[in-house]
Amino acid sequence: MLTAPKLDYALLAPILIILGAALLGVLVEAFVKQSLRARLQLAIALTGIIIAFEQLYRIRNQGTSIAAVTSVSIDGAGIFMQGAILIFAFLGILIIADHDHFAPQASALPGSAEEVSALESGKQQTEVFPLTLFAVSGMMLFPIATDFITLFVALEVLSLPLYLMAGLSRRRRLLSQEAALKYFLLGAYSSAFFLFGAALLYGYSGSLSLNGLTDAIHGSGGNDVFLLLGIVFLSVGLLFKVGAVPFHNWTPDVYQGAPTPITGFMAAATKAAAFGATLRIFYVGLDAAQISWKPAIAAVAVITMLVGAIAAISQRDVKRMLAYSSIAHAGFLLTAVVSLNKSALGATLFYLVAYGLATIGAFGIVTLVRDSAGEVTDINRWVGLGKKSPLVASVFSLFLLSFAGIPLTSGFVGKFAIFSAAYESGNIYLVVAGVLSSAIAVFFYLRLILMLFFADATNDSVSVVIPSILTRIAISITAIATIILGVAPSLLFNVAQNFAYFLR
Amino acid sequence: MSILTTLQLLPLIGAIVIAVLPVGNAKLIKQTALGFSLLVTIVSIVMAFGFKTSESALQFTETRSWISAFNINYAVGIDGMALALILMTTILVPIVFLAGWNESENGRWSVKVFYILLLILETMMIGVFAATDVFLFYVIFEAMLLPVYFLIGGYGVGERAAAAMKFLLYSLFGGLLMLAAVIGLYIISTNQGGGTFDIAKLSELRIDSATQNWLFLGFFIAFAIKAPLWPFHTWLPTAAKSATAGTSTLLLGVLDKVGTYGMIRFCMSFFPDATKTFTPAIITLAVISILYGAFLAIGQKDINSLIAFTSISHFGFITLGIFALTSQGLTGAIFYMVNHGFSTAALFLTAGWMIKRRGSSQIADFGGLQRVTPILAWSFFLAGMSALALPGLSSFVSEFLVLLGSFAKYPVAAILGTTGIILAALYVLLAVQRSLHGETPATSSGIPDLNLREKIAIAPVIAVLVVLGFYPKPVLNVINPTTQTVMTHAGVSDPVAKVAK
Amino acid sequence: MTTSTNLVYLIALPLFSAAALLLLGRIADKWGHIFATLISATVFVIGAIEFFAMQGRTGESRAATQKIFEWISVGTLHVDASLLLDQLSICFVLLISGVGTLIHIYSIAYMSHDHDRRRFFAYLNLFIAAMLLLVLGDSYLNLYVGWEGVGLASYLLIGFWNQKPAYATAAKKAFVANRVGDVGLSLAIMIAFTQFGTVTFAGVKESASGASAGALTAIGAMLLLAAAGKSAQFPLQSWLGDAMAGPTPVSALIHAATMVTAGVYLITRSNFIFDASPMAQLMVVCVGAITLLFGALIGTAKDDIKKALAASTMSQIGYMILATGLGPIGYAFAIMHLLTHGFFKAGMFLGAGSVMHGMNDEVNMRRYGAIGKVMPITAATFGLGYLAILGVPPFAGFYSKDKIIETAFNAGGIKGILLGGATLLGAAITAFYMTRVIVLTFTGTKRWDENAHPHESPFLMWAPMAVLAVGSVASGFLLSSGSALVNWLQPVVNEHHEHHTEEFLPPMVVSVMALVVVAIGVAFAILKYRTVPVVAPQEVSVFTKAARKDLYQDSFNEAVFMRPGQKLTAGLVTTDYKVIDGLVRMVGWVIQTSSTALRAIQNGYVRSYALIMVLGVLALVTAVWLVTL
Amino acid sequence: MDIANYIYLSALLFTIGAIGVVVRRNAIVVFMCVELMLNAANLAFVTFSRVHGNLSGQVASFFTMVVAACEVVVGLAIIVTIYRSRRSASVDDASLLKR
Repeated sequence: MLTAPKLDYALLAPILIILGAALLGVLVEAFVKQSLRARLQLAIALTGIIIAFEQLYRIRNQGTSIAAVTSVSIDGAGIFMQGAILIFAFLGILIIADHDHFAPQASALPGSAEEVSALESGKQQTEVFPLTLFAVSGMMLFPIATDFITLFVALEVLSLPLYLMAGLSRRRRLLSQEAALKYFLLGAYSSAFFLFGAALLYGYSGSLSLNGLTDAIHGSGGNDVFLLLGIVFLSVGLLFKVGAVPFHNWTPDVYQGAPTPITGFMAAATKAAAFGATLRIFYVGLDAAQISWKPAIAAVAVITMLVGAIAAISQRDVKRMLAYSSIAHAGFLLTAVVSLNKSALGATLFYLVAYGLATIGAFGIVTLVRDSAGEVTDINRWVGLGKKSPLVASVFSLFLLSFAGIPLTSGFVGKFAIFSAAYESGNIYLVVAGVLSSAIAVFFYLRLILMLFFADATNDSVSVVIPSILTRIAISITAIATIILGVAPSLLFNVAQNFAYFLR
Repeated sequence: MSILTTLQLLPLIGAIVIAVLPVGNAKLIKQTALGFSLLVTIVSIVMAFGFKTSESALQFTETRSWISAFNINYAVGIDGMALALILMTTILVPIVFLAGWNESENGRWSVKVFYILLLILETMMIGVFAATDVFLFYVIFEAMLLPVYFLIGGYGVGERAAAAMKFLLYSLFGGLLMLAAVIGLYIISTNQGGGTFDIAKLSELRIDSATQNWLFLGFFIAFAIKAPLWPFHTWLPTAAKSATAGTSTLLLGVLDKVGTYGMIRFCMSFFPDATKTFTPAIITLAVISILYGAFLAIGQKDINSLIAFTSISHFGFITLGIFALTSQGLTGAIFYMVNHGFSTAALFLTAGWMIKRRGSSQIADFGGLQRVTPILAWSFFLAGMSALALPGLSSFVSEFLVLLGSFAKYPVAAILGTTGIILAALYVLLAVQRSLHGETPATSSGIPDLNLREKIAIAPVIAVLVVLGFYPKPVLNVINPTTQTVMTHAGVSDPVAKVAK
Repeated sequence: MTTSTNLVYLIALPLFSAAALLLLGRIADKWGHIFATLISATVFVIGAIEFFAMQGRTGESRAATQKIFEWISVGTLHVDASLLLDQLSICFVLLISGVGTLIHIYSIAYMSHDHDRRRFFAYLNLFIAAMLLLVLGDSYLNLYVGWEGVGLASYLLIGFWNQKPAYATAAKKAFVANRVGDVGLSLAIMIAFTQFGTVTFAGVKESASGASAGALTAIGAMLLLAAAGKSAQFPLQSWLGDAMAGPTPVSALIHAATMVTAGVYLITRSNFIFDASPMAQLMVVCVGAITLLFGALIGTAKDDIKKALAASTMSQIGYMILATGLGPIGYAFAIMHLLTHGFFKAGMFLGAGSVMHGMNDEVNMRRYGAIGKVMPITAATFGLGYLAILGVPPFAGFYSKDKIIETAFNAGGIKGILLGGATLLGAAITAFYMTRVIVLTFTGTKRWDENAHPHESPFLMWAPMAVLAVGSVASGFLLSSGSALVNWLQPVVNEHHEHHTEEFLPPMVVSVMALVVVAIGVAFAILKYRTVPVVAPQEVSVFTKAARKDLYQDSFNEAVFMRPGQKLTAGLVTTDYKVIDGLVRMVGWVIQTSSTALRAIQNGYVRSYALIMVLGVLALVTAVWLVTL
Repeated sequence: MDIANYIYLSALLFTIGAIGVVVRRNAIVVFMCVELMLNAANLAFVTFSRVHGNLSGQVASFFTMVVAACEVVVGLAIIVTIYRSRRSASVDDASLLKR
């Protein structure tokens, strides 16, 4: 008699709770009356996330690799990533809750009568909440998945909602839709590579699981061409998601076109999920073949840091600049992939949290700077903001300083930890490259601060809106965290260090 | 809690207190800031009296775990060198407050921000010399750039934004190289039985020579940018030109000392072999700095950039003394750091008053000030005399010790360095002649002499220069044990006189 | 060695007074000059007491020391702030404080109309303090403090009227030239410390004999450089003429009687170095000989009375320097000439000041003439000084200068003849230009400006002149009778009569020769300046032109040091901006340009992004394939 | 028939798809090329499943099909929206976001 596979629902519960909340959201969108929807959706989303987090906290020490047969591995790194993603989602949703950023009816033609009436009547569709939750569920699955099917499914589950969310912007809808299109086409393109890579690796090892792959490599039982091509193709999918050069081109365009709250959420959470999966694949599945991929990935890391840092310098749009900044950070994080040691894993966990919080905060600030036509992202119009709104400018500068890795901010500790892990693994050249590109990167962060504070505004149409209470909470939390993690990093670092393990 | 921690906390508390004071009441803010800085001065002097010169170990130590994962501690403690530099700092800060009483009022931001930044800076300046954990040192080393960045950019003049940027980029670049080296040291210590950032433990590591060379360079370039050594100096004149007098004083007087301090504290004690390898090259750079800085000072038209270039020359002397690695050279260099702090303070503050009164920093716009503002003129003159190391002023003692100490080992460098004193006479006297002597132009005729507050500010600086010139013994006694420790660690001893009695 | 507790007051009192007068400011205007003068007089009294006390002691115990405090102690270097008053320094103490006091008194009247008289007296006291430190310091480093201290005082006093740009420039020039010399002194100290491990006179003296010839020569050469700077000797002589920008009492005190002779003191004090290094001695005599002729030649063409006297000073110090290079016996004669010169030259300078005082500060001698009639006392005192410098017996110069000429001849061989010849020639030229000064100033016809109403100076001015004139007359005899000074200095300079070489010429012959050449010089001058055009004639020989231009010393310095230096400075300023900062900016430019290029790649076309991804895949494949090869 | 030929075919299909994305302008066609690539992967899965004699590959191909279907839903939604806004399905026209 066939027995059904044993699933450990307690361990899978966080994901299931989020999925449940998402489904509930869909129902709400369909059946609850317009005026209640927004608040209800928000409540469902936040409650779902809190419950999921609580469940996650409860199971934090129950690591096992057979929670769902061999498809997922609930281990330290996985749980930590899931927690981080939940936190990002929570903060992200606080900012997303400000409807002013989203099209009332995404399906309505830009400028059409339909749209105008939706705008006037205040009929706001709130599908963004369930979409976010679906994406979150995919993100939570991605870093714990241990076979290629699960990985692919998770990748798609996290991506597909994001493609849609990128196109939801209320203003500059053409740009937003273009971002969605680009993100979708390129994302699908990269998933195809990922899938083909998975197929090749399956061909090499005869198994879809990472453990099977490792065993095959140890036994050197298959065709090396399949293995090598498989590694490359699989990497393309991952490198695309983390935004590594030369698979980064979508990043600036999508970051710029997508609604800013989405950009912030996406930048933080996707990066965490993608790095979680990348680390697991390379640490668990491909560790044994490191000799063949390490130089290539190291090269990608170096190029990514440099391109991110250099390209950011000539950007004239705040969101694009932050996009390139995120590319540079992907480069730093990739050094951890190459380092292949426990310190690097712990460092990455910390770094992702530090970077993610600052990113959400920074994009949160971007949502506040507006003129009559909506958000203002042209850097030249941010000039002199420090005079108009010292607090907002100071907090934004704080995030920038954290990105730049200035001591006493969380970014510095992350960078320090990553670089020391790289040094420990003997990849000193990566440290040097990292340090040099940091030096370049520092320039544009500081120049932006300089523009905020040391120059006089050229026009007065730009203003900083009074943020909603939720946005205020989100930004405050991220700002405070950025400082606390910089001054007393042990609070999180020790946790990250404890959770820095993969189960095979 | 160590008195060192108290010393660091006091300005910080001051900053917090000021933060809650009403923005409008500039006078109250200034008085509070001055009060706190004076309190710091007093506490530091109390600490100095508790310092035992007989002990060569670190004193007033305190260690608290900070980032346990990396065994990073909040660890402080001072030896003679650190004590001397901390005292210099705590004395200079209230003087800067007093001297630049109104310089915060033409800034981009409020008076309040100015004093908050300065007090935070003071905390860091004390901390950077007190830190005995390399990580802590590094963190402060980098973080203290920010207040200065905002002080230059927010309260400076002219191309202040660009100057602030240049300053910060240069420093951060050096800092990042140092970060790589700090990480390297940490990993090596991990491999040799327990990762640590403790200075004492790190100096006992066994590091192969190739690694030593690279790590040494990482530290050294950072310090060479900080204490600007040719050819890493071009940020300094720009910064000095744009910063307010008080900021320049602290920047050149204290912050840049972290560079030379670091060379002794880190480069030499961590990498004795690399130090030997690089010494000839560094001595060469030092000599180039001495002469180059002096020549450029002669060629400057702006009074602040002139002072900046004199400092480059002086940092050349300090570096020369350090790497000569003799008792006289090292002690001279450390004493030079202290003297240069006061001497530069005198120059910048008096020059600042002149500039403020005249509304221009071009030397050519002055003239005949001695007839109009004798006290100001005298102060500037004495500051200049200190810059050219006139015997009887403390800078002479240190400059002479440096040259004497390096002559025994590097005669050519010492001889070239000595010719620098002719150039020093030229750059000081040219500036003095152009600004103080000659006919008084109509534009300068009505300007007021120093007021009481300014007199009170400059008097202690000049007093220190004169007193230490005649009686340097207390400071030398404090510094000598450090020198001996460094030399013992580096495994060198003084050259023996060829014809001893 | 005796320990004394009074020595510190010699320095502390004037230093205190200087500081007090400067710090008190205008409050002290009323009594500052009196106070400073009293202080100076007190110092003289203390010096005199010490002198008599010293005479009361014998042998080793004559020298007195006082340790004030430990100054610098680092490693093996121990330098105390301690003072040494021995037979040599007491001469200077008395000269400095004595002449100093006289000049203080003189200045009370001379500067009475100056708004800043108090400041002037403060500087004078500062000078006295520094100069006394210079001669009392027991180590080279202490001496160095005084050495630069007097340089500072000299700078301040030359530039006392610095509102005139030329005067300010003169002050700066003096300081810089002195600094060149100071480099020498610094290096000498460094070499000495490296060699002997000490910088005290006693310590170096003890070990000097053991050092290598090269080291000793190096120390000697560096000390000579120092002396040349301070004493305006070749090749650092050019500042002295310009230094006459200072008020005349300053020229008398600092640039004639005391400070400029510090070089002589330094070499005499370092006799143990020079005695052990014939090479260094040779350099010394060469410098002395060149300068004595150089100064004398310049003196023949100067129309500015102070500059003429300054040239004379340079020349006379040349004599002294030359003497110090002649070995043990020379030191005493050098010091003797130094002392007598202190009297007569100071006297003449004060005389010149007195003339200027009466002539509305006119310094051009061609505008003088026949002043002897209206200023008899000035003329008389000046005349006595004149006779002294000429070496007419029994005036002071006769005793001191003849001894130098004699010793020069006795140096032996061709060297002796050359040096002797130079000193004789110098004496002749001295006679010429000093006579010229006398003729142009005091005799002949009136060539005054219409506004000038020359009159005899007040008592406060002529009294010091008179005292100095007495010195010009008597000092030579007093110092040399029974070889008083030679014997007195013997313990310091190690002079031993028995080592004397054969006399080249008997003293009598030398004296006669000297008198003959002096007579020729005098006669020539009298003949030449029977008539004096008010405007200096332009149609003159190349020699005159050269002498008027100070033998092109400034032109030389300008061409060789100043202009190339300025070019170098300008070049470096440009280099700093274009090359060094340029490199930094270039890094920025490269990054900026790459950034722009990267921006261009981001062209907005999905298909192009996809292409880049494909290329990336190919690159990765290649990389992995290459690694696995 | 040699089983390797299936792999070659799969690779060929994948390449065609990959190149198609680069060269075709119509968003729908581009998307179809992506689908072609996914199907190439499916073919490879199934082939390898045969080679290794286990069913994992076949299962994977089912999952792929489902996911591909989802992708179509999302993709078409986006493409249609943008077509309605712009009256053009050319991916080259959507190039406002650049530099």
